[in-house]
Amino acid sequence: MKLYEYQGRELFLEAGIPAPEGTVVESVEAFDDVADDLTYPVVVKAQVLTGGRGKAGGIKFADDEDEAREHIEAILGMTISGLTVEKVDLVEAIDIDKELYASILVDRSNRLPMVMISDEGGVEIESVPDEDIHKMNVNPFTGFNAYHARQLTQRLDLTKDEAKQVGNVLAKMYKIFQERDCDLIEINPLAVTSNGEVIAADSKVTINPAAEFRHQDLEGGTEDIPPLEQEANEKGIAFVKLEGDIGVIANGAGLTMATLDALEHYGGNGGVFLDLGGTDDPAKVKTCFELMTKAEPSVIFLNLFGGITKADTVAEGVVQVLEEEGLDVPLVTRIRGVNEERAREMLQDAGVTATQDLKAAAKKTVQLDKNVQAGGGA
Amino acid sequence: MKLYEYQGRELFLEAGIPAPEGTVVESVEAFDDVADDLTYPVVVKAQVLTGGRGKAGGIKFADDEDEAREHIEAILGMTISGLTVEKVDLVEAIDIDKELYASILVDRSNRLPMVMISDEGGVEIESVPDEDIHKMNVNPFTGFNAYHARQLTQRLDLTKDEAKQVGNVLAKMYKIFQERDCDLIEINPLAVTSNGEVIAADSKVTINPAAEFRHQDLEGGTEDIPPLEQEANEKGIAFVKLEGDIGVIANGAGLTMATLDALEHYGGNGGVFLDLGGTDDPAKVKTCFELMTKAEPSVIFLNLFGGITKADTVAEGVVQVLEEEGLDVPLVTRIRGVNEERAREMLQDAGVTATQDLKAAAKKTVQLDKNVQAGGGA
Amino acid sequence: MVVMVDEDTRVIVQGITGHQGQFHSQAMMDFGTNVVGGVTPGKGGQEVNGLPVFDTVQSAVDETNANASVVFVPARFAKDAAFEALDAGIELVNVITEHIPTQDAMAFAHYARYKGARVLGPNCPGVASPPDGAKLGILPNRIFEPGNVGIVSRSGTLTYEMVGALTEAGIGQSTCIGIGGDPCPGTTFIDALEMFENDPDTHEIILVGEIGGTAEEEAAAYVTEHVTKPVHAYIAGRSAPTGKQMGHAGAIVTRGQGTAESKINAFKEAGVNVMDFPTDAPEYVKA
Amino acid sequence: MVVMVDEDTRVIVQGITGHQGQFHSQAMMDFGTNVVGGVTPGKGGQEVNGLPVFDTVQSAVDETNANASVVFVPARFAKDAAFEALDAGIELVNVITEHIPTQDAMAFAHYARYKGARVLGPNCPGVASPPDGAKLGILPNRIFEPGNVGIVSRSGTLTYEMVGALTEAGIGQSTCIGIGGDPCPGTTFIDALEMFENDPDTHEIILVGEIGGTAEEEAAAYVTEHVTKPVHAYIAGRSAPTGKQMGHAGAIVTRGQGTAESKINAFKEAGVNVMDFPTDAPEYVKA
Repeated sequence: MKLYEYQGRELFLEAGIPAPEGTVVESVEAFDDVADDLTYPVVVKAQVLTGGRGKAGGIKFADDEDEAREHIEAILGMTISGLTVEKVDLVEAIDIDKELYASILVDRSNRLPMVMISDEGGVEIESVPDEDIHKMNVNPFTGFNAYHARQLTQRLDLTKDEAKQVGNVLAKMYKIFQERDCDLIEINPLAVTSNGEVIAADSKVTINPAAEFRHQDLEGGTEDIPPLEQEANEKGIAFVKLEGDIGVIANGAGLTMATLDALEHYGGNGGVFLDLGGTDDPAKVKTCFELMTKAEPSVIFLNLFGGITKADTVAEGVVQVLEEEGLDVPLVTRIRGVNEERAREMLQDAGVTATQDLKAAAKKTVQLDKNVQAGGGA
Repeated sequence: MKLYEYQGRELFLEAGIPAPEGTVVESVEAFDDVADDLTYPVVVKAQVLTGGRGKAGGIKFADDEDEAREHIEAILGMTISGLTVEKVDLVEAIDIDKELYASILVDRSNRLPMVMISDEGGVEIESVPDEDIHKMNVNPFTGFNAYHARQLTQRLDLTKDEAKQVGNVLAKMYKIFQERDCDLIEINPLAVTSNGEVIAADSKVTINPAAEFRHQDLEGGTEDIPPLEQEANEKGIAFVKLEGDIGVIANGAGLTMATLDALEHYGGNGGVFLDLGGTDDPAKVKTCFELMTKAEPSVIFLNLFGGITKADTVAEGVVQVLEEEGLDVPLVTRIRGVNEERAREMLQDAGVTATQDLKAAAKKTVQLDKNVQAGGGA
Repeated sequence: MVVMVDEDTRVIVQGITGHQGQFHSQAMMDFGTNVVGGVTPGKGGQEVNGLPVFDTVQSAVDETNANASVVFVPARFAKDAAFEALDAGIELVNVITEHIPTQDAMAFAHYARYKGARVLGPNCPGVASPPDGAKLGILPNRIFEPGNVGIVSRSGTLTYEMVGALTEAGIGQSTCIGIGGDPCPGTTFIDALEMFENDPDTHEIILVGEIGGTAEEEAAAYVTEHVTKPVHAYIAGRSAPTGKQMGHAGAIVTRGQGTAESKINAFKEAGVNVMDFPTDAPEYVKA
Repeated sequence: MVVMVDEDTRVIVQGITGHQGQFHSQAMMDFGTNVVGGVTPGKGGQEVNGLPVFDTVQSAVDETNANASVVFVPARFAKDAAFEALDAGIELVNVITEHIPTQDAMAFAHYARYKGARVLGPNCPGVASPPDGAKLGILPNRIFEPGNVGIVSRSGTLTYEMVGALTEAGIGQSTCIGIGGDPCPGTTFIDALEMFENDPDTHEIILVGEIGGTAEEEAAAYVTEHVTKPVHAYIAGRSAPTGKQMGHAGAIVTRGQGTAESKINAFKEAGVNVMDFPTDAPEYVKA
């Protein structure tokens, strides 16, 4: 779950990280109600869960109320990276002298939180040379200590007082990171104002999805997830919409990826990643096919390896789908594992291609897709 | 630093550990001001930093205001284990069904906090057989978790709900233990009321002396420390008043103890443990002799091993003491280590017995003490 | 050297009274595993599949001398279960549960290191040693065959697929380790490579990776420096787009990091054979 | 086997610009120790006794390849200093500082265990290995003589006294370890006994204990089970009353536990010779 900038800002202020005061409005009318209370100039900032707001015109400086209103009118409803702006944050303008970058993320290599800091803030961190980014792991057994701050700030071009303030911000970021189960907490820019104050001028906070149950007070923003993915996720099914046309259903994330890779190998393009998972219930198979059908694939490729899940149980679900609702698109199946012969028989009896050979099935699927693309149908 | 029972109770209530409401008064007049607001019956509890209050008559039950006043009059000013009662705590009486014991202390063997719990509360824990006390370490890296509570409570004769409440109390005790740098936190009895509520009916909390700088909001009770020890402690000198008559000054706690042991070996009794510590400053030696003189020893035994501290520097301090103020009691010195010959010469020149032989010096000291005890003087 | 499990592994199942715990405790015993009991708080004294159930891991260890544990408890209780097992002296804690908060997973992985113990998982199928008839977790019994190929994998079904293909081709396995698809696994590729390299019964190694993170690149570097046995690899997710989490919590290409291309190149540079299809494994292994 | 320090020990001093740091960094070098630098935040770039001063332990390790550290920083900063050293990969952290909060001492002792490193102290004089000309801490240089007696002690001056007596009697020492007088030392008697038992250069062992805790009783049990070399012990505090802290934070008899009598009896049962006077050591050691 990603938090909007203003939500992150609120977490920062709660934790004692200096950040500008701000007001969130969702309409020009709402702005008019508060316009008198604001101190101008203000910055009008589109609240969307994506980067590149600045370039897209989603961040504007306003000297007075009228100018602010103009910008709010322009920004609300704007589309940035496919997302519609529904809220703007009006924050006090700060006089920035230096822009730093600070973040904490999960370092998968060391399986520890990692703090990153750089002099080169205000730009995408990917564009900053590695030697200008200073990194340090923080062990949860020690927490963030004074030496972390010393070591991280020692190579930055800061006054002693600024370094102290930055250390303080990092310590509080770490506290939020831990207490809020963050996957990422990023401040870019971490601004040093012309009078030497260190202020979080932006916020990017991602809560670990598996830990959301511990943070139900945070109403996270919905990310850029297509409705179909969201529907699948709510049903506990891993579903990803891709660029191509072929719908893949397999059991296990690794096998599903491998199946998409096999299609690509033969020149096909996956359109849906759908992990059936482990199941003993034909009804779940039905649900998966319903979701898949909504994605309007050109062909469906079911690749199954029966381990704990029995292949014939899945086949039973597929047969039910075919009998009860039918399928508008061709279905290719490749079945291995527990009760595979019986499963293949059931499918063949229902008129479905059923093989045990992954490559043959992949080739056939790609061929069928090409036929559809060529307008020939299945 | 030990906390008074009522201070511990306040920490408990802050942390969410159920405890009776209470009011502390230091005089009958103060009681009269609040007497109407109290709910009777109440328990009148002497606030002293020692055990055995009950037996000494420091805990009394009062059915009404008049009875409470009588008890307060009796208890205030009472002496318990040498301590004068200056405050009483008036707490709501609770209907106790079972008395448990719960504590967390520093387990030196494993260098970890250890939680102890027992069915056999309400008595001195030392009198409870070991098999009735259930113990478990808590690692600071994991903190106190549900399994600690399960494992500790599983052998207690409690209902499921009571066990859950006890687990909750233990978790909060651990939180206090950690956050407040406790050496000990003890609830005895941890009462189960007749309607199944678990309540901390007493409190014993000791803050680690070295960590007091982190807890300056806690005005700990002064323990039963003789004024002279307190004076020494404030000067950073380890000083312990003992039962006997011989004053021992040595450098290092181990050596000071060993010196007292040597005296005991020859039939003498130490009266003062004074650790000179490491010093380069004759003035510190003077301070030590001043403190020692106030303790009115029969003989003073200075046992010195010059390691980093130079023996002649200490001797210089001793000579100054003798020249400037003199000593009313005999002084025996035993000097080894850096510049020992020079130190012994300086002392001998000042008329002081100075040897390098620990046993001879100890024997001589004991002999001198016996002379004094026999009324013969030095 | 024993790779994680053998006939001296005495296993308890945490969450044994649940559906998964019941089913898989039996399946593990069917494989030959020495399952000695189970733990479900509040259900001590019951029996499951003839095994005693205890209220706490400590009681289970005291009574059965267990040294390994398989955790099936729900995600929000998994950290408690793993810490409990480690504090009770369990040496190998296999966490099957998925959707465990990343910080919980990091905490018990590091606590295991402190304890001198090992966590396998979370979100993993477990480990099976067919020659020893010992298995922890949920890997399907019938696909295995005793032999000399060591397999380590981030993916469950994909591994079963590969093991199935090997067995069908008459190629047996020494040990098969599923490290799990989460970003912070308790046991890593490198841990497994080290064990396989030191295990005289493992002659060749198959590594199954996928997109996300840099564990495969680190494994490739480790192979270059420390592994003398032949290593074959398969990487899933070559066709996966950036920024999309492909099922597993760990399978996501972010900020240009974690691409299949990078992993495949790293393995090729390390002299590791990289397969195009998971079913090709029998063609790569000499056996 | 090396007991803690030898000529390969490369030492940094944390708090080197303070009075103690300056004095003892020189004294350690005079003993022969390979002191390679020091750390004082904010004073990086300075020099003390010809040694480079760094702002952080990591910088010091990067530049000097230090593997041991002596901590002289004030008590309230000692936990930070110890964690910093351990995180920078220092393998032996000798904390001299006294009056460190017990929970801080516990935390860094256990963090060292997690890191596979060792803490010696807090509130301790350090360790000296006369045959190797290597010393950490504040033990006085001149009392030592190379030889084959290993000494481990909870008390500083008492140890100097004993070492001085041995040296005077012509009996040299292999290694002398001051574990410190706090209740939760990073290195224990048992750790030291294990090292001495495994050290071919240590022929006999002297243990100096005192009242408080049960470390001596545990050491006695360890001697019975694991130590084949002759062990001699001295226990301070036989005449100390219950409930009084005798100088050291750890030297207190509480609730009937930690008496000298209990410790002396435990040692006698373990076949350990118990001395009456610390100056008697030369009479007990064969040399």
